[in-house]
This record gives sequence, C-alpha cells and structure tokens, in this order.
Amino acid sequence: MDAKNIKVAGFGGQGVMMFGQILAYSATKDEINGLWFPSYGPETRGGTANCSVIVSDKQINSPVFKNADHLVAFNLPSLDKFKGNLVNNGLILYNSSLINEEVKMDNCVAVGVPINDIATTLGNDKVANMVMMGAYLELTHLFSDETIQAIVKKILGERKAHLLGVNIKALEAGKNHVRNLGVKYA
Amino acid sequence: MDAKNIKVAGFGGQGVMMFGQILAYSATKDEINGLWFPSYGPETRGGTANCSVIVSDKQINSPVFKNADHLVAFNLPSLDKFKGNLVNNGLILYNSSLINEEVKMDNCVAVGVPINDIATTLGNDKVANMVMMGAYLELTHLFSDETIQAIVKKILGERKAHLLGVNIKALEAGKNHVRNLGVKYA
Amino acid sequence: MWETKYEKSSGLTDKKLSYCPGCTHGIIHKLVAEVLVELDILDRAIAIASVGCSVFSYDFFNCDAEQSPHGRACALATGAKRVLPENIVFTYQGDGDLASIGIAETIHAANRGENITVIFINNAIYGMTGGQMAPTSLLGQKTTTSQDGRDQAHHGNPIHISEMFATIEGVAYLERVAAYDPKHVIAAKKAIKKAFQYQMENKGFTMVEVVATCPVNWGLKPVDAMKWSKTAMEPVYPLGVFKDKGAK
Amino acid sequence: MWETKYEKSSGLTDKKLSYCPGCTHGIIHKLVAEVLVELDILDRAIAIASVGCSVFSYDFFNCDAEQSPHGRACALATGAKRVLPENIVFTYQGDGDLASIGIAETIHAANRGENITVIFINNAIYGMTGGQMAPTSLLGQKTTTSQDGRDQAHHGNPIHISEMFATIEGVAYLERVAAYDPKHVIAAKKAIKKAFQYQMENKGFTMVEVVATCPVNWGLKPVDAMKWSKTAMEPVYPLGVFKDKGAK
Amino acid sequence: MPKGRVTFNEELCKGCGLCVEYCPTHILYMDMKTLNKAGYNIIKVSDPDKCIGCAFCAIMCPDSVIKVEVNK
Amino acid sequence: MPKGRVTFNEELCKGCGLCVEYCPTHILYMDMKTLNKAGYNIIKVSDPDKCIGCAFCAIMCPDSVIKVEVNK
Amino acid sequence: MAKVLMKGNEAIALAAIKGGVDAFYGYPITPQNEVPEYLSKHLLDAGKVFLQAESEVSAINMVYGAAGAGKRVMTSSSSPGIALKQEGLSYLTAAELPCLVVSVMRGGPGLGSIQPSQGDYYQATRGGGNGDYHLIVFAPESIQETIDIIKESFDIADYYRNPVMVLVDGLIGQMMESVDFDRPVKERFLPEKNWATTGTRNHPGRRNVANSLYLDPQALENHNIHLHEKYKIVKKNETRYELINFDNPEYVIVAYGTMARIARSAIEMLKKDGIEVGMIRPISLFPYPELAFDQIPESTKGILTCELSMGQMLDDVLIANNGRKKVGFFGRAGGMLPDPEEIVAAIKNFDERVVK
Amino acid sequence: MAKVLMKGNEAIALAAIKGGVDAFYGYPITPQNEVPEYLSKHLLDAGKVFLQAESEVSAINMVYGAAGAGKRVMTSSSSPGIALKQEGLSYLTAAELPCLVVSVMRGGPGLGSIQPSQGDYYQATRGGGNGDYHLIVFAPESIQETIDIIKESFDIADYYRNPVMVLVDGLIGQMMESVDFDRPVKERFLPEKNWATTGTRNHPGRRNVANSLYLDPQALENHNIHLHEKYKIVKKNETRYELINFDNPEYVIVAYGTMARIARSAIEMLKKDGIEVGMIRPISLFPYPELAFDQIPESTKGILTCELSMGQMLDDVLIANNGRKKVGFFGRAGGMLPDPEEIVAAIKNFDERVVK
Ligand SMILES: Cc1ncc(C[n+]2csc(CCOP(=O)(O)OP(=O)(O)O)c2C)c(N)n1
Ligand SMILES: Cc1ncc(C[n+]2csc(CCOP(=O)(O)OP(=O)(O)O)c2C)c(N)n1
Ligand code: SF4
Ligand code: SF4
Ligand code: SF4
Ligand code: SF4
Repeated sequence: MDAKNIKVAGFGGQGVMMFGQILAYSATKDEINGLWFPSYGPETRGGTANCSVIVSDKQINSPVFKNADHLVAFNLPSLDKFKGNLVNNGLILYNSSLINEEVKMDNCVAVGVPINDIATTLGNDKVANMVMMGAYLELTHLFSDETIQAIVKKILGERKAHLLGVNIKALEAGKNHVRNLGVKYA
Repeated sequence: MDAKNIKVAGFGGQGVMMFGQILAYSATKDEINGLWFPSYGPETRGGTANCSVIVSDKQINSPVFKNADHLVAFNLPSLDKFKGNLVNNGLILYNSSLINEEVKMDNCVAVGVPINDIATTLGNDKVANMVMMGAYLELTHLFSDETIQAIVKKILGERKAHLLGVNIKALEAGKNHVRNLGVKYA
Repeated sequence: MWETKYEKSSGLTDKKLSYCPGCTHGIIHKLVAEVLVELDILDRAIAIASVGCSVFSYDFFNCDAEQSPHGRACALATGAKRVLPENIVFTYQGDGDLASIGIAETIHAANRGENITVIFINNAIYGMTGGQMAPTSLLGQKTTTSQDGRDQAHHGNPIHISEMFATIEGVAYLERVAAYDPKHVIAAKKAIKKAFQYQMENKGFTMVEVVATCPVNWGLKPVDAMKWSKTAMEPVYPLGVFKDKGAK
Repeated sequence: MWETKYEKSSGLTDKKLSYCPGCTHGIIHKLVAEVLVELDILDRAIAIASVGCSVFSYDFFNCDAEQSPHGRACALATGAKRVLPENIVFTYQGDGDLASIGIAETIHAANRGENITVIFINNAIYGMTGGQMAPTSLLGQKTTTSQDGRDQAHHGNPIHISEMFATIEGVAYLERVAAYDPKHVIAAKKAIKKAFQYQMENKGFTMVEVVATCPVNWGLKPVDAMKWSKTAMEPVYPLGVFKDKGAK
Repeated sequence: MPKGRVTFNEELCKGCGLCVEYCPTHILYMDMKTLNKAGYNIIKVSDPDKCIGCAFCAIMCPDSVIKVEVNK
Repeated sequence: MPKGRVTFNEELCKGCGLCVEYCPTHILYMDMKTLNKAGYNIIKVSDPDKCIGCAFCAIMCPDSVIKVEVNK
Repeated sequence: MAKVLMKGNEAIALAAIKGGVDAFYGYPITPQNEVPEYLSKHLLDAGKVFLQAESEVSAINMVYGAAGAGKRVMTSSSSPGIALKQEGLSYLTAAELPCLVVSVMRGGPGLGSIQPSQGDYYQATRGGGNGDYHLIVFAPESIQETIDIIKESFDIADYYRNPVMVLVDGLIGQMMESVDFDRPVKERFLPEKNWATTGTRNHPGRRNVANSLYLDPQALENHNIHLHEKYKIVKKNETRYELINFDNPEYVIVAYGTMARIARSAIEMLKKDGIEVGMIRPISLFPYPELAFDQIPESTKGILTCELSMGQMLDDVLIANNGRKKVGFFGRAGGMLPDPEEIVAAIKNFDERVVK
Repeated sequence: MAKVLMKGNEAIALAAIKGGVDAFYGYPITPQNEVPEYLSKHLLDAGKVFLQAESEVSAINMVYGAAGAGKRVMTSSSSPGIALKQEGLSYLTAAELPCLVVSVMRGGPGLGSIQPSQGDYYQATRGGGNGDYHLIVFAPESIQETIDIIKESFDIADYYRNPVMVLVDGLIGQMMESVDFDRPVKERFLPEKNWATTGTRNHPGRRNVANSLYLDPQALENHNIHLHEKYKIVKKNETRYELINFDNPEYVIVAYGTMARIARSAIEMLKKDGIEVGMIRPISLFPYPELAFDQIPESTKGILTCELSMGQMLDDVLIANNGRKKVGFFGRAGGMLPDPEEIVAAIKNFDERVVK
C-alpha cells in the first residue's frame, strides 16, 4: 500500500481530531507507520478544527502534503476550505446532514453521508464521527474491523466501555449506508 | 610634547583618583588631549585604587599602555605592584611617609616625598595628594601653576572654596620639597 | 413607543469576540467598554492587552492599545502613563499574567502609586494555554498540571492578590467583585467605574479583581461554571472593597 | 583561669570579609554562622548567595553554596531544597535583590511555603553598585538616583516587605530585627535561630528582615550609620514578629 | 403589548445558554435544530409577550448578542 | 586581676570604630599612628584592668577581629 | 516493546523519564504544554520533583539550584519563554552545571504566533545570554530521533558539565508518530558529581560552590579559555549529521528538523524528475558539522539552505562552506510550512536563490 | 563650545539629552551606573521622565509602553541586564517601536566580572530574543564617537521604526576624555508618528495598536518579509566603517570599539618595524560592513580579527571574507585588556593565529 494523505476537518466538538487519531493508532497497531498532525491553538476554539493523517508502510518523510488523497469534511466551511487540494481521483467524504447541496467535483469521488441524522436514530449524537468512520472504511478498506474496533475499545477505556456497543453500531451504520448507496472507491 | 603615560596608585581615600583627574582636566584646559581611566568596582573598597592617565597633543589611540612614563605611588603595595612596568628613564614618585626604605631602580629616577607628614604640618591631612601634585609638577613641568590652580579651584567649587588656600600651599610645599632635594627629571 | 434599554457598547469594536461560549471575559469586556463611554474617556484611553485569552482585547476595546509581553502589562502601562499623564491607561490581565509571571511589575507599579487602572481577571486557571494550574487555583482543583487536584504540599496555596495589595501604600482603590449573576455584574461595573474615576482624579493605583470563569478548562457548562465561581471560588476569594483612599 | 567567651565563629571561613568598614553585613554574617554551628546544621547547609555586596558570602559561610543571578536566590533555593529536602537551604539577600528585581521569586517561594530560610538585609540602598535608590529607600533619602531626595511622586513609596509577606499563607515565621546595638544584635540572632529551627521542623517559609546599614553609600561614619538605622529607619520599618505559625 | 422586546444578533451567538438561565420569566430557549454559521445553536423567544425588559439576558450575554427595548 | 581580656587580630581590623563606641567602659581607642597592611588605623586598649568581659565590642565587630576571654 | 503512537511533547516527557530526570521546573507555553502536563502526573507519581514555576526566569533558576545540587534537571519552553531564560543559561553554562533545556520553536518575533518555526536558531546557537558560552544543541527531525536524543542528553550534559538544548519546532511537539522507546543508548563513563552542593557532610573537608563570579580578570579569562577548550572537545566528540543521497549530487540541500523531513520528500520528487539532490542534515547545531561540507563533491553546483526562518543557520553554512560553492537560501517564516513542491521549485530555480 | 573632559557614561547621558530623549527607564548595573545617575538629576530637572525600574525586564517593557506612545525613550544596561531584556527587544522590534538601548559590556559569562569586555557581540547582533529580528547596532571606539552616534540614534530609530543599540565596553563607560558635544548631526526627514498610541482623540477615526501577535501564519510571514526588506534598506543606508592605513597593507586587522583603539597603536608600532598593517573598523555591527572586505588588496596576506572575547565577530568576518583570505584571531577575555605590544606580536606570528 503506498502512503495515504488524509485531511479531516469540521467544527470543534464534532470528533474530528479523534477521527484522525483512530486512523493513526490503527496504522501503528497494524505495524505500519502512522502520523497525525492537528491544527492547534486558540483559534480552533468554536471555529473549525482539522488534522492531517498520513499512513504508510514505508518511512514517512514530509509531514506536510500539498494535496490530500482523502478529504473527510464534517461541515461546509471545511469542505470549501480543503476541496481545492485533492489529488486526481481523490475521495471526498462529507457530512450531508450539514452540507445540503450535493457535492460534485471532476476526477474526484464525492460521497455524502448524513452522519448526524444516522447518529440520532442510533440515539447518541456523539457517535456521528463513528458513522463517518464506518463509511470511510467501507470506501477505503484501509483497516480491518478488528483493528478499528480494538482501537475504539482502547480509546473508550474503562470509564466509557459501556459505549463500545453504540460505537460499533455506528461504524456498521456508516458502512451500510455506503453499501446501500452502492458507491465504490477502492 | 609626546604622549605621557602616567600611573597613579594608593589606598582608597588617599585622593589617588582625584590626582589623576586633575592631570586630565589640565590637559583639556590647555587644549591638548587627556584620557583618564580608573580601576573600578567593589574590590577597590578599602583595598588599593589606581588610575591611568594619558596626556598628549596628538590623538590618543590605545587607552591601555604596557609601561608607564611616570609612576606616582601613594603606598607600598602600589609601588610593588607597578614599579615593574616603567619605561627606561621613567619617573617614580613615591610617598616616603608610608614607604620607609629608599627606592632604588636602575634607569629610573625615584623621588620620595613624605606627603602625609608635610600635609600634617600644613594642618590638613587631606591635602597630602596636593603635596604630591606639587612635587610631580616640579619634576615633570607638565602643566603651569595657573592651569593646575584653576582646575583645583573648579573642583573645590563653592562649597569647598575656603580650602583653596591650603591646597595651593600644599602644591607649593611639594614643589619646594623637590627643589630642596635638588633632583631634576624633565 | 420602543426605547433601547441595552445594546452592544460603542466602547467595543465590531470584531467578534474570540472567547469561548459563556466565558466571563466577554461580560467584563462589556463593563469596561461601557464605563469608558459613560466617563467619556474612550478617546484618550490606552488599553494594555496582556497575554492570555484576552490578548486579543487590543482588537475589542474601541480605543488605542498596546499588546504586552506576558506579565509586563503594568510595566507598559507605567511607561505609557508617565509620558502621557493626560491619557487614561489601563491593563486587562488574567491571573497567570498578573499573579504569576507579572507579580513583580504589578506590585511595583502599585507601590509607586502609578496612576493606572488594572482589571484583574481571576479565573483560577490558565485558559489560553489549555488549563494549567494558576497560582490562584483552588486547593483540590484538578488542572492539567495538577491532575490529582492542587495539593498544598506540592503546589502551594492559592495566592490572595487583593489581600496582599491592600498592604501597599500606593494603592488608591482595590475591590474584588464577581460576575456570576446580573446583580454582581452590575456591582462589578460600579467598581470598575470608580477605579477609572480615581485615575481621572490622579488618586493613584487602582485595581479591580474579578472572580471570573473558564468554562472550557474547568470542564463545566457555562451555567455551571457561573455556579462554581459562586460556590467554590467566592468563599476562597471573598468579595469586597480592600482599599479606598477616597473613602472618608 | 581564662575562658573564651567570644571568638570568630567556625561557621565562617578564614577569608577576609570584603565589606566596607563598619558594615552590618559582617555582623549578620556572624549571627548566621553562629546559628548554623549551634544548631549543628553547618554540614548540611546550602547557602544561596545573591547579587549585592554580599555576593561573596559564598566564600564566607563555611558550608556549600550556590551563587544566584540577581534576584533569583529564592528560585535557586526552591530548586535545591526540592531535590535535597534533608538539607538546610537559606538565602542571604539585600533589599535590591529581594524587594526589587527578586520580588516575584520571593513571593512565590513564600506562597508555596517552600521550606527555606531567607535572611533579608534591608539597608535602604543599593550598596554594591554605588548607592542608587532601593525600593526600601526612605522618603527624602538622597541617593545617586534620587539626588534631591526620594520623592513619592516620582519614585514611589518605601516598600514594606514584612508587612506584605505577613498576608501570605505559606509563611511560617517572619520577623523584622535590627543590628544597631548589642541588645538588638542578640535579638536578631534569636530570630535567625528560630527561623532555621522552623526549617528543621519543616514548618514552611521563614524570613528575617534585618534593618541594616550602608555607611559608605549613606555617607556616614559607621557609628553614625548605626544611629541613622535606629532613628531614621526603624520608625519606617518597625521591628517585631509579623508571623509565627509555631506560636500558640 | 409586552413591557419589553429582545432581538438577537444571531451570528454572534455562541449558544452558551446564559441568557436562557438568567431570564427571570423563562421565555428563552435554545433551538437545537438551527445552527448559525459558526455551528452554534441559537436562541429563540418562546413567549414574547412575557418579556419584562429587565435586560438580564443581555447583561449576562458575553457576546453582546442581545438588544433589549422597553415600552415607554 | 581584670574580669575580662580582649585581644585583636589586627590585620583583619578595618578601623570602623564600632568596638570603641559600644565598649561600656570606654577602654578602647583608635591608634592614629599605626596602620595595618590594609591601611587602616588599629585599635588599642587604654586600660586593660577595666575590661568587664561583656564582649559588646566583639559582638559589634563586623570582622571578627576581637577575641574576648573571661576570668573564671 | 512494540511501537506506540505518541505525541511529540509527551514522547519528550517520557524519554526524559527514561533518561533519569529527577526534577522538572517549567512554565506553561504553547506549543510545548504537553511536556509539563505529562511530567506533572508521572514525576509526582514516581516521587520525583515537578514544579510549575511562576515564570520562565524563575524556572531556569530553579534548574540552576537543583543542577548545582547534582541532580538531573530539565526545563522546557518555547520561543519567548526561552528568551527569558537567557541570563540563567549564561549562568548555568558559566558555573558548568549540566541540565536539559527543551525548546519547541514557534513563529516570531515578539508574541508572533504559536505555529511551527525555526526562527530561534540564533537563540539556540548564539544565545542572548552575556559572554562567551555555548549550549550543546541537538535538532532531531522526527519524534523517534527526539526520543533517542533526549534519553542520551542527560549523560552528555553530565559528561561535559554543560547545558544541553534539544531544539524542535511546534510540529514535532504537536504531531503523533509510531515510535519505539527501547532503542539502546550509547554507554558513557560518567565521573561522580563530587562538585555538587549536597552539604559538606557528604564531602568532608571540601566546600562545594556553584559560582560564575571572578572579580580577577585573569581568573575569568582562564575560565573562559577552559570553557573554550571544552567546546573544542565537544566539537570533536559530539558533532552529528546525516548525509542523504550523497553520491554525486547536482545540488546539496542543508536543512534540519522538520524542514529536513520536507526536503527528503522533495529529494524523492526531484529524483523522479531526474535531478539528483543530496542533503546535509545537521543533527547537532552546536557543534555545527562543518566537516560534512568537505564531503560535497567538486561537481556539485550549489548549496541550498532551507529553513523555517528568514535565514539564520545560513550563517553557519556560509562559514562552513567558506566560499567554496554558491550558496542559496529558501525559507518560510511565521509558522508557514512549505510543501515539498516548493523546495523542488527552489532547486529548479537555484540561481534566483543564490545569496553568496 | 570648547572641549570638556567627561566620563563616558555621563557623556552618553548628556548626548541622549541633546538627542532629545523624553524618558529613561533602567535598572542599576556596573559599569554603566553613571548613565542613569546623571539622567536621574537632569531629566527630572528638565521636567522629563526618569524612572528606575524594579528590574531590567520591567525597564525594557516600560520602554515598550512609552515608545508605543511615540516618545523618544531609552534604556541602558550591561551584559546580564541586557540578557534579561531579550524578550522585550524581540517584542519592540516586532512591533516596530523605536528606542535607544545602551549596552556597556563587562566580562562574562554569568555574573563574570565588571571589567571591560566585548563578549556580548552575539547578544547584540544575533540576540537571544525569539524569531527573525535585528537591532541596529553601532559600536563607537571613543567617547567622542559615542556622543556623535547617541545624538543621531533617536533619528535613526524613529526613521526605521526599529530599536538602535549603542554597544560599548566598560572602559569607554568608565574613562574620561576631552570631548565636544556640538558637532553637527546629519539632517533626516522624519515622518510624524501617526502610529503612536496617544488616544484616538489625537487621530480620529483610526485606532492605533502596538502589537506583535499574528495568529494567521501567512500574515506573520508577510510581517517577517516586511522586516527583512527593512533591514536590506538599513544595510544600504546605515552601514558604517573606517579603513585605516589601507594603502597596500601586508595584513588587515578587523577590530571595533576599544580593541580598535588598541590596534591603532599596534599599527603605528608595526610601521616603525616596517610592517604595513591596515584595519577595517566596523562602526555598525548590524548592518555589518561586508563591502569593506572587497577593498582588501590582492597582495594582503591575511586578516586578523581582534576582539575582547573568545571570538564572536569572527563569524561575520568569515562570512564577509567568504574564503578569500586566511583569517586569524586574537582575543582576550574576562576583562583582560591587551596592550598594543600583544597585537604586534600576534601580527608577527600570524600563521599561529589562523583559524580558517
Ligand atoms: C513569556 C511567555 N510565557 C508563557 C506564555 C504562554 N502563555 C500564554 S497565556 C498564558 C497564561 C494565561 O493565563 P491567564 O493569565 O490566567 O489568562 P487566561 O487565559 O486564563 O484568561 C501563558 C502561560 C507566553 N505567551 N509568554
Ligand atoms: C541582572 C542584574 N542586574 C543588575 C545587576 C547589578 N547589581 C549588582 S548588586 C545590585 C543591587 C545591590 O543592592 P542590594 O541588593 O540592596 O544589596 P547591597 O549591595 O545593598 O548589600 C545590582 C543592581 C546585576 N549584577 N545583575
Ligand atoms: S479558555 Fe477559558 S478563559 Fe479562555 S476564552 Fe475560553 S473560557 Fe474564557
Ligand atoms: S557598600 Fe554598603 S552595604 Fe556594601 S559593603 Fe559597603 S557599607 Fe556594606
Ligand atoms: S448569552 Fe448570548 S451568546 Fe450566550 S446563548 Fe444567549 S445570546 Fe447566545
Ligand atoms: S569593630 Fe572590629 S573592625 Fe571595627 S574597629 Fe573595632 S576591631 Fe576593628
């Protein structure tokens, strides 16, 4: 597998940073290299947060990349900010609960998932980012269910262990939604 | 006149710094160049103080000199410390009130003046350095009486104007002492 | 017919505040701005913004401003006020800025009786940097650098700035106020107004300490943060006038 | 048969003191040295020498020592004491060092209740640098930077360190003493001894402020300097115990 | 005709809820459906007629979102 | 036989005169004739028999010049 | 131990613990806050010393106090905070006290920004403290290399009785990478610290004094010469650098830290375009790897210095190069991070970049 | 006015008054104490501002406050005191506030000594503040030249909106020379300070803000580029140096300040011995007079850098020389002052002195 450059962005509080970290943790677990780099500082308060992730089975050189292979956009400002920096045939995965008009871009695959609505149906708004994760994995097949679930379990830890179930449900729901859409990417 | 490098040294409180400054002020008054540089800092407390003076009718370059033309030593430690750094045919003027055995050095003129004793006879221990000044001028003829007296007057200022008389007496006494010794230098 | 009773103060620029939702910085900004307008000194005011979440206040107060290195606001204020005695100079500082790194500059400005006004925001934590312990943090308070709660043995005691400054000769006015409900916000404004009036009268160093909040780094909802500042902080930092040279 | 009643303390090295004739630094050095010997803590004492005339005290106290940057003695003491809690750590600081540039480090060491002892020499002037105004200089006092006498309007007020530190929770013992006659020198020694005893008992931060002299920069004979410290300084800096956690 | 009237500069709102908390007549609520551009839920008035124009909401609003008018 | 005896480590003396001032029996004086190596006038005892061994001179001496012994 | 994913700042903290740190004194500042935050928990739990000082000035002087007492001490800060430590660093170096100083650079000057930068190269290598002194400065390019160096840094500091600075930028501090904490550290013989101020009962008959005051100029000059001789030995023993793609490069890039990582990608891209570019990656900034420049082949057309600054290491490159090659400069400042494509372009337009 | 004999520090103070200083904020330190002492009397008498701050940190920040308000402000200090001003200097430069900083160097590192030294060249030219910034630094060799530069320094600072540092050593501060205060100062057109924070009533419709924070990295980079462009102009306009005995010298000495004066005497002695030695005397240290080195004739055998330090300006000499000549170094440190004979000997044994 060659290196994947991934950009994840959204409002603070939407679980954007966690989304990116899960990918990097998964890479480490699968004994390939993972690198995660957040936008940081007070300006992220309230405003939009984003992070970059690189996963690769080779040594990772530049932590900075010009164009992303995958953009995961949790809201409209983020989509607008980053959609211009994608490689040919890149992937845009976006939150259609907050982004109403459908996204169309030449030589890019764009997939919308109503993650907030799905999360609400699951009875827990907080797992919207796991819905997104499910959809993302279904499209990219970057990591196995075992890997992801192990990481999610580790992150939830003792205190939040009871939430593992709904998180796994969310992952499933994301995957199913994409399957039902019938889109393929990788 | 070529540049004269002068070293003045003694106990703190013996009027060593003032002695050197009077020479530099006199040079300025006579519109030649004067440079005065003190040893400074706490170590001078109680201990020995010294200063370097350069007078010259040309531009003064290095403020630092290896060997002095004239050494004016107000006490024994100063004499011991600096007598090794004199030019050939240099002048050593020393305070024989505190330096008992006579100073003898090859290719140097050494003159002792009991400045404290003379000052005491004048009824003011504080003018010992002016006795030294008188002796110094009698030997070097660096500056005229008018020049020196004008500077001394300026330094005493209003508040100490009444001391001008005794200071002038001290200068005279120093000169006379050297005349009576019959030594000549310049 | 409708009459405006309350609207955004002209003492504030129309820049959107950078503070977190429900942060008392915004409330106190309003009070200062309203006072500057009411006393008609906005156009000769110089705000000294310190380093902390309120660093951007140089863009919020609608007057000239200087942005100070962390902790040195009172030094900047001294420098400016001494050369411009006709101007109104005030600093706006957090507890990390004033009570920790800036304690020397603040004490000596007070001791010299510099004719400046200090607005001191005590939120018992370092907000800007993400919730480290402040010298004002309460015993037992969990912060990112006192994760098991502030322990006197390791971290020392909450520092009482107003109590300490009350002993300083050059201080003309010194009051500790709170902002956790409308009544106290209105009282806080009175104190701030008095401080600026004293500066206008060249009475000396004036300071208002505001018991404030940091909902985000306290890990509390804004409303609960208000409650905590009342129930947990106020007992440790009792409100009141600590010094008033004008009082007869 | 003759018995020695007084001789040079073994708590001092045989290096000749660098102080000016009649300076109280020498007297206070003796007191500290005698106390370290009497309490048998000389061999585990670490002296923190500050920057001032007493900078050379690292060569005078007969124990290990660290020479601090100007004003930071209490920071060094904190650093050392935290890693060597079994040792006795004390600072010896002038008023410029402690009350001016070092006020932040001193206050925060006190506020943390660091278990150290501070010997604070208040001679109302900067001695080492040749007689500039100190924050402790008296109103009207002529110094090289207040040549027409200290004027409150320009130079601010004499700072009262003991009064200010009395408000700090972490302070265990705090007394202001004098050295202008045998009676007061003996009392000063008692205070210094108590401070070190409290440190041995881990009671917290202890400080003794000594109303001292600087004959040279005051322009007074040593004997007259002693009189001035009594007649001019003591009224401004009243002697007494400002805090004593041990007292019941 | 109500005693008071409150209007909101919605884009400045950060959904902190302080106004809701301190409104003595409890006529403010957070609209969980609507986000402003910054992504915050905004505030609505449930029962405008009950507004007494005390301005407590506005006094406590850190972001100067609320304008309060009273009937004279 | 006097109650006390004072001896001086003369080279340490700085001639500050404090001992002279604080000696309750006024038996110390500064010898204006003799300087030590550092250039200071040193202290002499005018009337050794009058020494009461109070050690006030030594207590006030900043430079630990004075040793005081008492007769037991 | 298997690899773990860890944030740079936390890795710095954990590596310091593995390196045997006894005490940390510091003051919060972005972007290095996770260093004290991690240590505040783990040092106190381990019965070691963690103390949040009232300021950077105080922190560096607490380090002085504890280093003088012979312990392994560290502090950590960022640009303006390091500026406040300059006097203390001069004193520590003058008193020959070992310690570790971590500097996580952000954009400057002044308050600047909190984004990654390399604008403090002068601050690290030339200092703003007074007098002739040097810190031993290492600038790793990855979290792994940072861990390895931090673990070793206390040994190096103790061996030379000199402060060691580990210089990274906010990106290394804030990012996460897969790392291994168990890589071996070079063995060194470390003499016991018989100079430490632990009380004379621990070294009877000798007073230990930590001091930097020498009123006698000759004594102070001798001390300066002693320090200077020491730096020569440090230069001989501790100079570190890496040569990348160095067989007969058309151009040579000189870059350290994050900029070197970006340059690595640029070099690969240039290879694809048929342009062979090598890199000298200084790992020690003081001592600076001057010798590396002797290995640049005759045929090489020029040297491109790349920094996240307006050009500071450039001085050392010019000194090391000493007129042999054309030297060009590419820099971004204020927290801007170039992507590899920008360096590719800079190499392709080298002539526009030449400064000497 | 006729010449007067005056102490260097007092001359600095009087020259500042002649230069129109409005306010002085400083903290005592040897060997510059006569500067504040003189100003404390004469500024207050003139109804201007003199304030002894509680520390150097506070002093430089008071300077910031008053400079932001548009006044002519100065501070003065010495080595460790200047170290404490580094953060403030970075802020002042970043906020583009003009001021005068007098630095009277003493022996270092650490507390060091109070005797004359040139060990703070790095501190003055590379700073220890964070980020990419520069002070404009002048290093006069005599009290007369110091007076002339101080009188002009406020104009220069105001013109470029940048702090100016006048760098001398303790000898220039402590010695007395015959000087003239009435020599003319170059006329400059100075735009009014419409940026000063004097209250909006003095500039209606515009808020003035003194600031160095730019959270947006692109904005901060642009600011850095702006400062960089400014320094280029400063380099073009304000570079100053003197060439001494430069017709076809066998060797060239590079020295500034007191060391240059000592070298002048050495050059005369060498003449007597039939050895022609020239000197480049940098007067501005930043900008550094690189161009002067282009005027060294082909025939010259080598360059001897002479400093009262272990070798700091040496960096700039090597950069300026860029490999053209052999470069040697002669230095004394810690307050030791060489006599001219030592420099004579160093020239005669140049080969032993070569460093590159
Ligand atoms: C010299 C320096 N040290 C540290 C920092 C980092 N810093 C920025 S704000 C801050 C403290 C903020 O806390 P506080 O003053 O209480 O204000 P708040 O953010 O809580 O309103 C710190 C330590 C800095 N910018 N400069
Ligand atoms: C950073 C720094 N600033 C200033 C100085 C100069 N300095 C040396 S001692 C001193 C003050 C001495 O006064 P004080 O602390 O009262 O002690 P004293 O000499 O009166 O005993 C000063 C300002 C210094 N050495 N370092
Ligand atoms: S971090 Fe805390 S203090 Fe800062 S703006 Fe947010 S809530 Fe307010
Ligand atoms: S200067 Fe003053 S304080 Fe210092 S030693 Fe002399 S008399 Fe004592
Ligand atoms: S108080 Fe202001 S910011 Fe907070 S919810 Fe109400 S209107 Fe919005
Ligand atoms: S007190 Fe001591 S130093 Fe002073 S005169 Fe007497 S013996 Fe000498």
